[in-house]
Amino acid sequence: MFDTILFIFAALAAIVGGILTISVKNLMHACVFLLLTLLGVAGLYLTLGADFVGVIQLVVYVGGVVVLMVFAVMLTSGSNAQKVNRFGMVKIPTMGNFRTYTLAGIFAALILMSIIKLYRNVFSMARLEKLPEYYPTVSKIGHSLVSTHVLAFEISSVLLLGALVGAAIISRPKREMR
Amino acid sequence: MSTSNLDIYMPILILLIFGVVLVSATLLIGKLIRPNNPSPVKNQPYECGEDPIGSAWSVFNMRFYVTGLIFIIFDVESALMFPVVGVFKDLNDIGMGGLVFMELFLFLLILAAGLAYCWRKGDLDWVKTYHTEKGQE
Amino acid sequence: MNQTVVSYLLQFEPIKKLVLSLSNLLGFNAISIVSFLIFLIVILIVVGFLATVGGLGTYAERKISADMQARIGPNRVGPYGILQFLADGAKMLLKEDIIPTQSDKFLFYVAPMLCIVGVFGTIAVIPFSSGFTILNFNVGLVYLIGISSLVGLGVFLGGYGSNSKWSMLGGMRGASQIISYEIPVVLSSLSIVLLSGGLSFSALIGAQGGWPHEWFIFHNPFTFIGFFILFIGSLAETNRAPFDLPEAESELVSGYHTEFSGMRFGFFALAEYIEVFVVCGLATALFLGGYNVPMHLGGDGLIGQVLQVGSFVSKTFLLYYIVIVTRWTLPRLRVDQLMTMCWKYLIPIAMFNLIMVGLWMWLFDGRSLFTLLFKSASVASGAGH
Amino acid sequence: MGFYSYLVVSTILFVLGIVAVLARKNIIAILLGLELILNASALNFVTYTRFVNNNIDGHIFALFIIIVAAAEAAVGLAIVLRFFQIRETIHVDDATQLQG
Repeated sequence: MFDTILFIFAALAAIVGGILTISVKNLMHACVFLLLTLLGVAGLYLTLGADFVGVIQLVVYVGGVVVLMVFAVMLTSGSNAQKVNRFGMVKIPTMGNFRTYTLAGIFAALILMSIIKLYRNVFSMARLEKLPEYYPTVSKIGHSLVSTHVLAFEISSVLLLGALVGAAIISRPKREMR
Repeated sequence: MSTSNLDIYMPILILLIFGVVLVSATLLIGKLIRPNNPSPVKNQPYECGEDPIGSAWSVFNMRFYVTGLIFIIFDVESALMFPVVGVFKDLNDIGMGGLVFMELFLFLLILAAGLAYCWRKGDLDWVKTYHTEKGQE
Repeated sequence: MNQTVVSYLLQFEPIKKLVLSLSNLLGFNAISIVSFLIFLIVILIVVGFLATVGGLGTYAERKISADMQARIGPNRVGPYGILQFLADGAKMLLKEDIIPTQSDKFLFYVAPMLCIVGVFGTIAVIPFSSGFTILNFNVGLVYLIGISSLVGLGVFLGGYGSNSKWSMLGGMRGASQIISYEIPVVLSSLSIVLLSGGLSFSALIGAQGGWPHEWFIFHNPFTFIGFFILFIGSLAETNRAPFDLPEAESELVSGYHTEFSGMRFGFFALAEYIEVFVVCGLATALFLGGYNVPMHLGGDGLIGQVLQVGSFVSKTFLLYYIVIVTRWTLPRLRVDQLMTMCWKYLIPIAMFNLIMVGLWMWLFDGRSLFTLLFKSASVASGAGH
Repeated sequence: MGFYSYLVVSTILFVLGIVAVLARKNIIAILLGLELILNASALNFVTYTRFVNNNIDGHIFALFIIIVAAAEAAVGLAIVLRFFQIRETIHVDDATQLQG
């Protein structure tokens, strides 16, 4: 019974957070609701028996990505928040208006239809007869990260190095700019 | 007789909801018993008695972002290292310690290179010094 | 795998009988309901205990600082002023709740809540004893690190939501400080994970022993350094002096909670004092043997559990005392010194430590320095005979 | 809970992310939508691992998706901030330099 309760809480957090993320006008509030979504998705991972992925979701997203997003929102807000962009289209710039949401809604409906079409294959896929027991995943993940997936493990460090160097170069203030 | 599997997450959910409820309930109860006499001066942000000029939501210094940037890379790195480090002891017991140590060492070395790069280029300095061609400043 | 306080309590006959009779009464397996009730009761007890610890923490802080500065400190409410924190709590509840007009009302509500939720989330995995840990999660360490990062976000949003320059500066500093110092904490706890081979607190503590020479702090020279890195990082993560830049009284008025009054401020303070307990508990569990009792005194029974709780809590309180004394001993750092210390000293040292602990593990098969010394000594004395 | 309920949740998240990417004009809001999309895909991987083939690969895929998402957020936000420093705006319609 508790699995259902946990699922409902997590799914509600994810979906409500997602809807609010894409609909509120204030970007900082959108980040807070994104946090709610991420916590909900972490809860869904837990109900799926992926305990390690769930807590990594907490560490990386809640502790890292959301903080970074919030920093970026703060660093770009301020002076020209009310300015109209140079096409002079919208009153509150940057957060979308009725027209963009309508267009996006139509497009999303199209994508949804194609996804449902794709899911027809998924639904006919052979599934496990009996759901496996929950088991601790972290040692299995560790073993496969040093044996089967060792290349991905090492290359991800190169990816992170590239991201670090690239982002540091991009965000470094230019000398003449002060 | 033991608890079924997902029941172990009960305390986490209870505690999170408890935190939310505690804050909301206390603020709600407090609303009933505390005084409420707002005045325009009282509701100003505190700036040592001066009238505040402008909003505080202005553009901040970029270096906070650089800190966050380096942080997130290392955070992800540690997140990836947790399972590998967790099985190090098991693999060491069956004689694979050297291999795993080498993998870990390589992984850390590549990231240490990133840290060294940022250090060398001055991204870790809080007070940035800009070297001009003439060597001034 | 995941032991909980419920699975510990279910060893006892009366509770088993209760579950069985309740199942017969209701017609279905009542284990979930019983475990929910047990969890609720235990959580209420633990939260009450930690709230008292937090409250007494404010009292201890004022009393110890008074002692160090040859003052008397709080002495009116109750014997030796020990009930001062209750008076403070009542006062905070009765204070007017001032929300500045320019501020962001939503964030003003969310920020204290994030701090409280982040700290309460960590309570679930604090290892008080082998039986009375609420949840011995098999990735407990990562969970603790992850959920406690909500506090940093709460600090930042509190500073941002106030729309006051002081708060903004404090929140900015707080967030960047908390996230920066998370790295050395994680790296030095990784070296302990390396030695113990598990991410749950029972594995981390079970790899240590009751006597000091079996603790991980004295396992080898690198873990000895690692303890201090973790402790410094924990101080910085909880915004304690000498790292209390986010709320630096003498420069930023009161930092990120300048605009918060009454109970909202109270939540920030409560979260901070409970978090100090949590990080001291983390340091105890990782390096100081956790709940281990020397010679396994008391066995696995209820007495043993009480002794284990005593062992854990007394070590944690010792660290808590050190944290408070540190606050009143050291001057505050500057921001650039803070960042230099984190990125140029602690993180390289912690990475070096991690590699060296891995090397130690590989070369000596995870035997501690004392084991090696005893062995060589016994070999030498054996050769002497 | 069943297989379908997870798929429904992840589909909703994915569509919400698509809507955010298309409807919002703020680059950071678009990045928030991207995070939703990445989360939905990672959730699908873990769901398949649990219900279709019980091996650990789905978890590893989710792990790497999270990692790549973090790296993407770091670099993306750095670009946004640089763009903001140059053009003083984060409106996506103002990013027209590459038009030639």
